Amino acid sequence: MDFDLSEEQRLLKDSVERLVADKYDFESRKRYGAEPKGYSDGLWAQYAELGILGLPFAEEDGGFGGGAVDTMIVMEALGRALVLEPYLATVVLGGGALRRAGSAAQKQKIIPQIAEGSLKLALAHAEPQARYNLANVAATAKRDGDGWVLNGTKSGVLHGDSADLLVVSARVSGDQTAENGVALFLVPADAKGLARRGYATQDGLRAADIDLANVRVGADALLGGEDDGLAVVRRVYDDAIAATSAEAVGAMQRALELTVEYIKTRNQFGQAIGNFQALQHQAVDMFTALEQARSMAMYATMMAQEGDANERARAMAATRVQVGRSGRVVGKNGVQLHGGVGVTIEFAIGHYFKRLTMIDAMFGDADHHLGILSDLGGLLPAA
Amino acid sequence: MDFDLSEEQRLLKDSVERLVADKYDFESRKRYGAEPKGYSDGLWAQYAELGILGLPFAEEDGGFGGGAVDTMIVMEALGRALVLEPYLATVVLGGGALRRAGSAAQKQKIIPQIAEGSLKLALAHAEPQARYNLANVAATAKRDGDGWVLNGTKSGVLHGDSADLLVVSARVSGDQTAENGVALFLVPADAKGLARRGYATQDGLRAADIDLANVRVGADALLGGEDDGLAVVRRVYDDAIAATSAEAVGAMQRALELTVEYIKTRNQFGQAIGNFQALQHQAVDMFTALEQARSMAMYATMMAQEGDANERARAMAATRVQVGRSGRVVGKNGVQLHGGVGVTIEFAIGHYFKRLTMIDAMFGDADHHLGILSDLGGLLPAA
Amino acid sequence: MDLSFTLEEQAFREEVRAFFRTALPEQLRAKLRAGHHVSKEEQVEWQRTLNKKGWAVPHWPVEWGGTGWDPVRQYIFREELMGAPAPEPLAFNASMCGPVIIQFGSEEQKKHFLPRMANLDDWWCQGFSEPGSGSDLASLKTTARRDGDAYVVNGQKTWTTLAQHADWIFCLVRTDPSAKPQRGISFLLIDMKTPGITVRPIITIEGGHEVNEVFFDDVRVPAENLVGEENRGWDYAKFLLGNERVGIARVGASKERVRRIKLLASESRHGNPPMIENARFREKLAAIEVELKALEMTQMRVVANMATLEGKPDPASSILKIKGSEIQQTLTEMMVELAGPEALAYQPHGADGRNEPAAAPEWALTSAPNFFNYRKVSIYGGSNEIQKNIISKQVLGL
Amino acid sequence: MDLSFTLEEQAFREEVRAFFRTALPEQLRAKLRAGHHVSKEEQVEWQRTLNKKGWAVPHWPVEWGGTGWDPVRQYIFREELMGAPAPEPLAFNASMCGPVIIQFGSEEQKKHFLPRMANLDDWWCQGFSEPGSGSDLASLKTTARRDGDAYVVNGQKTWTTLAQHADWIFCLVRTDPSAKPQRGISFLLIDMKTPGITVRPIITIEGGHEVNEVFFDDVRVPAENLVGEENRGWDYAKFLLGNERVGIARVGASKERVRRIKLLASESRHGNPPMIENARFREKLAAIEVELKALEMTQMRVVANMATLEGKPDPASSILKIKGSEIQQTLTEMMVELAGPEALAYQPHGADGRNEPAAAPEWALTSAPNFFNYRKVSIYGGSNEIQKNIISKQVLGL
Repeated sequence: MDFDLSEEQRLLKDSVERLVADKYDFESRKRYGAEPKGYSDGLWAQYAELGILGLPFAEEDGGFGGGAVDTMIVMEALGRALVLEPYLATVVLGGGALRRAGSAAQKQKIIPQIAEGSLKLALAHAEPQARYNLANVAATAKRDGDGWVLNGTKSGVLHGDSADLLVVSARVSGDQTAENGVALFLVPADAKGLARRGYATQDGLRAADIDLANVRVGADALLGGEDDGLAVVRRVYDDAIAATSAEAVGAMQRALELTVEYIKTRNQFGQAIGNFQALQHQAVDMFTALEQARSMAMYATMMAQEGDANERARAMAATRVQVGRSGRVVGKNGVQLHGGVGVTIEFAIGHYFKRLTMIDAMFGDADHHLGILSDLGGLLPAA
Repeated sequence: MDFDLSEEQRLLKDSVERLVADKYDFESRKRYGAEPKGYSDGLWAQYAELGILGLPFAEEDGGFGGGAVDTMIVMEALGRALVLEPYLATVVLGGGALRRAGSAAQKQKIIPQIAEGSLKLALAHAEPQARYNLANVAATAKRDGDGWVLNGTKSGVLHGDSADLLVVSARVSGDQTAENGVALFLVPADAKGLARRGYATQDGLRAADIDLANVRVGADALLGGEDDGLAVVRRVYDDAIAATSAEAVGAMQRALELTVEYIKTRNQFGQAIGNFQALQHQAVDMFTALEQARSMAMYATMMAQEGDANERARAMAATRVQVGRSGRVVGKNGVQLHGGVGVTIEFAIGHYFKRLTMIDAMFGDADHHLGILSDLGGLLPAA
Repeated sequence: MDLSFTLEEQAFREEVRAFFRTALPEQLRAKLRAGHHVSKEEQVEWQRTLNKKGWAVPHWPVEWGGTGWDPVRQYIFREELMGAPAPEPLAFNASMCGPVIIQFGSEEQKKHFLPRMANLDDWWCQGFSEPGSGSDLASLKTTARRDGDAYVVNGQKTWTTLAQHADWIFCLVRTDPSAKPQRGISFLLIDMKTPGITVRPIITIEGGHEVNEVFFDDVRVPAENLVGEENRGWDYAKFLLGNERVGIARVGASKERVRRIKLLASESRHGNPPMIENARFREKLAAIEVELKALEMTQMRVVANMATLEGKPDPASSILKIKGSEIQQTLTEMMVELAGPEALAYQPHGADGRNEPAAAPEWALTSAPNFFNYRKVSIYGGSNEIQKNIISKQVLGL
Repeated sequence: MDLSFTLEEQAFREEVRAFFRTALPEQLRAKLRAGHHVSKEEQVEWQRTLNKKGWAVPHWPVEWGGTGWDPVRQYIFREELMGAPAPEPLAFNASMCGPVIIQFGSEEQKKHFLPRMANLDDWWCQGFSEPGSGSDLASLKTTARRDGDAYVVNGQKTWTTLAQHADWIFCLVRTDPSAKPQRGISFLLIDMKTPGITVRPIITIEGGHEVNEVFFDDVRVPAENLVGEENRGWDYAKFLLGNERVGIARVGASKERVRRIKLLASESRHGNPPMIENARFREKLAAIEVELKALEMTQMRVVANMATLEGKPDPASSILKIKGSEIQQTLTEMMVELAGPEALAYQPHGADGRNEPAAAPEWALTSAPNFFNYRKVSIYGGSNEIQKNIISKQVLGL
């Protein structure tokens, strides 16, 4: 056991943190959000330059061979600044599916483009009826000669509106909620029959609902096997849980800092409100929540590499519970300690609160995962 | 709607409060607890004198015709002093069964003795296997000529060790958890074949486990019908929920007073610890919990008179949830604010904490009742 | 003591309910149920409907349009109004400025303003808070200097709810800068059309425009618009804030939300099991119902106690604010949980170029904005921390 | 960064576990699992078993009987010890007085006391708290007046855990009444058999005798029993309290409790469905498991950080105290819930004349006493409020 970062990891951490510190203050973020895509393509190019877009991919595929800890480092730094760019969508979600299921040819074609920043991905898996049940896939893929025809509706596809290439899950066989029979396909965003409705999300990022009406793709669009797409999606979602947990930790850390700064300077009744013990203890509760979440983000990072799906599922559910709950404590207390200005759009704290809330809603909220964990028997054996 | 007490009620309240204020300080309580029965027979005689032992019984049966509000008033006052005497066991539980199910002859024979303080009752219903399921009755009653033969085990019978007369539930027919087929019997405590093991309870009161081995009683021992004893027990338990909620409110009120007094006088870091805002807010949380519980104790008192069993069940479950949770807040914060001395037997606060905890454990804890309430669909209709 | 409603009270409830059933436009009810705000026009129209019925300002003296109802009937009326759900009468008119004018205003002020308030001919807003004064209201800095038959007002107010609709604003202004903070304050009525007033919107985190900043730059206010005596404004403000307490529990509104959540949670969506079948969700809701029932009883106790206290606010009423806001906030949070991933899309004004319509239903799309927005309820009207300080000092004597 | 245990660390864990499997008497394990305290004799015997193995005081320098394990191995050892569950080495010897003597004691003190401490030949107790000084330790009043080659001690200590068993007490005493509170304090070792010492039991709410008052009436203590320098005792006490922090999370003990609750909750009692089938109970337990796992990771981070901090306590370790005590308390509360009505009977020393045996099982009968008793864990060792003050000041800079 060793909590120290390697030399490379420390360098990575420093450089990403420096980039967002230089380029991603609150006012800049507003400007990026107002750009046509809802984020900054200029920053995206700088991420490429920094090497973080190709980070988790194998070197032989054109990536940089980073591991889960590297992703954790990047996501935490991006979380601090509430970064708007589609890092999660492209590198962790879409890229993750490619990395875990793609053929050598597929990877070697696409990954260099991701790494250089010229291609963005999204993972189009969730459907309106599925809620948080990953197995609920109604979209269909039917063989059509050499290729496939896809039909169905995907919803809440993160950064699906500006992605160039979509990883789409569709059912090849089996009932709507069967564990087997789901396949993944690489579908160009401009494919005929594919319609996207893009919208802002509550946290100022973007998503899209996507309709597939007889979308034809070739045989080489199939990503992985015809039957095991869902296993890939589960694995990628687990990666995403680890990644967004780190992002949430970065956001919580910054939210705490902003709050402490604020109550140190805001005066009421002739003194800084940070002198009031009841407010101090609320800030301490934020700190405790943050550190407990940080611990679980590390745990998830470690467990994302666990091969046993059941063990991994317990760990990820546990992480979501802690990170979700901590996020609420940090978000709510942060706003409350800011008082009136905390509920205005002009202060950063509210944006942290919103992002933390949406991270919780994204892959199943804390209580949902508490149910999963308890149904899996919790973390410890009875004895 | 009218929250005012009648003139009689105000007099009752004043006189009971005065009695416990005069006779039931913390040191006296210790002495009473050391008496052979674990409470004071001298005080019991004074309760009789005050008229509270016959309070809820009809005047024609030898009682004083009081209502649920009167019982609430008495229980709250007794709760303030953590009274040890078997008022709940005799008047509310045993007496309640008699009042609700007894024949005129039974009532007119027994109630005057209760009222004058010469006869104590207990309700022997719960059994070791039942947990909080009132319908789980394994004790049996078999016809034997004109009379009955009782067999079985009763557990946690409140003040069962010093009661003169026991109201015993036993199954005449049906499966062990059937709603019908349970009857109630009046069984003298010295009946042949009846063995009691008395013990102190965690809160310094008393209870007993009772074995019935071929206990013979006459036909006149049957209290109510052969089939509907459980309905009577349910009704009596509802009365007991209202009564113990009032008792809990009295206890919480006193616990809050003790705590506020303590933190006003205890000095640390050169000032009264009651000056620290974090501690003030904990005391405020106690106050809020108390007032919310008081509201629900009133609600339960009102709803104890509700004829619709389903409506009554919702109300009682809701009351238990609030009173149980409030009791925990008041008990825990009270001890915490006392610091070290709060966990010693020499300070009253710990005894309040223990009694509040045991009231919660007695008829189903707060979470158990939350489950009941939610299964009944909550309090409000969907719309 | 009899805690049940009398037959007369029950009949009264039926009468109120029947009136709302016919008089309240269905689309207005639906809008409120979906979690939307009502427009100014809808608010005005509804208020006039109430006024025609004679129910515009039930708690005012009969002389000025009140109904003469006892506290229990007023309580029932409010309950039914929030439960309908119908728009609540504009608090600035009915519960804040109106009572102050009734109690402390001149005869001319009463005759001129009160009927217009009741009919919502004038829309009022409140000029108390300032950027530097949050919970510490008495530190306000906006000045009113006497100049002939007028006051000249300079300064800035903030958190001014719906100032964008307002015809008038009632303000606390400093008329004696040399006096102790609470002593030099006066209560002034200002026409929003007066030159020198600028209103600037404050956008709240969910993107809504409810509150504003109001700037005063040499605004001349006729001296006859002073309420009561000069430099006594702090007393009037305390009277006003005391009146605010009972309504703040918003029990009726929370009951409506509980019923609504139950309905939505009972529906099977897309063939999935209804959320209400999830024991955790069901018990969480039941737990709030318990708190809410307790709060309702607590509120009734405070109402019943009002007669005894003769107008002084019951310090225990701080509980109403604390618990009421906690319950409201938890209910908005449960709506987000109910919406699940469908809470994600931000759809501020329906679709525009950058925001195409998302597939989620209306109630799900408003769930997160309401959750965000409702953080305000534990902050405004004296934050919950301030309420705890009040209880600590005034009730517990700490 | 590699958060998994190395193969060597895993092998070490197996070695420890195997030793406990054979060396720990089964009835001792059973006693701890049932929630009982161990007797003095059992504690001593177990400590000597550990000492024979060379594991009595793992964290001490090798020279004085330590093992030379790195923090991770020490952590694993503690985890396994608590998880067994086995009696923990007496903290007053191993974690408190021992390290102080090692760091600040004279060579004579080290040679005489340390081996006896490790073998539990001397049972130590702690004389810090006084009736007037709870969280405000520096306000202590017990005096030690120099008189020839001895100190004469007068005063009273309280909350003295297991003083009834103790051979020695380490005390903070005031040697310079004129200095600032923290400056005039010395650290003194006192033989409990010295004339003038009286021990009076304090009975805790559940009826147990764990703590005591200790009175000093002209107690003569040889001057050689002073640790370090006169009037520097406060520094040594701070060093001691800093050492205490990591252990206080008690993660291993809580893990053992979770497993135990799961086992008990998985059993069908009297033919009823096991409690674990109740979703609410199961999820409540899962929620604690999450907190506990997070705390375990937090603790490991603090442990890993210890090297960097070079002996200074990590202020973040206050989290360990806060969360650790909350979790322990919640687990005792869940045991009460599990016991249900069977938590009712008070059976202090089995049956006597007034307390005949109740039918409930042992674990149920100890559930409420443990719940009551464990209120102490958020009070002692610096109450949770004090811990929050520490974080607020030292970490957040408020």
